[in-house]
Amino acid sequence: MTITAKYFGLIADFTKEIEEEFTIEKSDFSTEDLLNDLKQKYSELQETSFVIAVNKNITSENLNLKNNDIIALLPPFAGG
Amino acid sequence: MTITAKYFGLIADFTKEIEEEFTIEKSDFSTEDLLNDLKQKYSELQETSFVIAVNKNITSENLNLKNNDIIALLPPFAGG
Amino acid sequence: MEKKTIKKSFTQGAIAAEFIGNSIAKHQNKTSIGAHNIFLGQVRADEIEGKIVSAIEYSAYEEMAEQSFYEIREAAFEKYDLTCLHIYHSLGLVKTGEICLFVFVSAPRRKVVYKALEFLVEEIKEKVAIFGKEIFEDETYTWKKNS
Amino acid sequence: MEKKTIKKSFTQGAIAAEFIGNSIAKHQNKTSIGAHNIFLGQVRADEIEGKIVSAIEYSAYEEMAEQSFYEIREAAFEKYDLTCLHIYHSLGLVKTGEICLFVFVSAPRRKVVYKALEFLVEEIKEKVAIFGKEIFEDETYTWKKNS
Repeated sequence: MTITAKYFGLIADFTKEIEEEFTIEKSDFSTEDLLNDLKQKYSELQETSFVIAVNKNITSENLNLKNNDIIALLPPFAGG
Repeated sequence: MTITAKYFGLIADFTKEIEEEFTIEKSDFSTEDLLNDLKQKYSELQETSFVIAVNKNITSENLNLKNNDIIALLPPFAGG
Repeated sequence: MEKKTIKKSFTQGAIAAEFIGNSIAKHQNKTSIGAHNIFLGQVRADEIEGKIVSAIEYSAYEEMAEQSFYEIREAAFEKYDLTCLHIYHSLGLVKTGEICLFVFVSAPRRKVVYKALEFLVEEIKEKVAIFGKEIFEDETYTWKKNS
Repeated sequence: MEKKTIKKSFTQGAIAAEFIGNSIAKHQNKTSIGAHNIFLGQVRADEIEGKIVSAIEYSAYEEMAEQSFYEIREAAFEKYDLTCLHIYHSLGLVKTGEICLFVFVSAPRRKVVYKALEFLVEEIKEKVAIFGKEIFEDETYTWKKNS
């Protein structure tokens, strides 16, 4: 399956990308698996506070990902 | 002594004046005395809800009046 | 020597939307402000016993009312950490849809502006000697009471 | 057939005082409205570790944020008896003293507008995926966090 990770604010500063597509060989792959891979790739993520949104819904659960899912990494909000 | 009564809103409607000067012969004359006289003169006052201000301060006490005091009869406020 | 003058709150007729826009613009050089809160009172076309209000004619015990505005303003500065505040109230005729009250508070941080604005508006409604004649389309009228 | 479109809240750059004045003017034909309450967020020239903020550059997860604005707006209509409400938030660069957030609620009676406005502003601060880069005079920056 193919999934997209989106990066915002402070996080996009160190990923140097605002979006990345990943092709996953396994059929069983969760948000936690993705975050573990990303923390390997971007060590700064380990000291960054953020929440994740799967297909625009914020979630704190460990969800199984499907083909075409969009996972956003969102640092603290600062509207207003 | 001379005192001034001021009328506003609904009350000025039936006093037909916005201000009246009264010369009081007695030296001992209170807000309650004034209101009794005014209720005689303007019977509509008996069924009207209002507060009074003596020299721009709202009071619910029976105050002795002095020369040049200004007593305002104020119907319910409707600002805003 | 400067003499402290009491800022006037009454203004003749309706308060124009453009005046409000200009007041906001004037605050843009105060860069310690983080939050503004504005209350506007607008004259409603209420139906009262089958007749529609077309305007309110405001009158006041002006000298006393300006004193009350002053005291309310001072009390608000005492209670809340505000950068500035402004109060404008109409006298004379204000048609339905037009604005008769404009209260404007500004502060470094937002939490305080909500409370300060509500305090000011409620105090004005309760304590300022203003009277309103609700004028109907047929030119009859009734005296407004605040609820 | 009309398609229901989600009203957009984001606007490019600062929100002009004149735009706010015009929004107020547009409500003057709605004669059932008795009270408006407006919140404005203004960019502060904060000092952070000895450096002065000169602007905030806003970015957002736009598709998600517009959906959040929509949900917050619907929740406010559900909770409070409002005639209308409007939310505008800046994207891109907003200099100190300029306005980045404009929330506008209107209702027949005043009691409800205070609560509705505070609800909206607090929800926006907490739930909308907006990010702010505080840019200093020397062009370095830090990421803003809401408190």
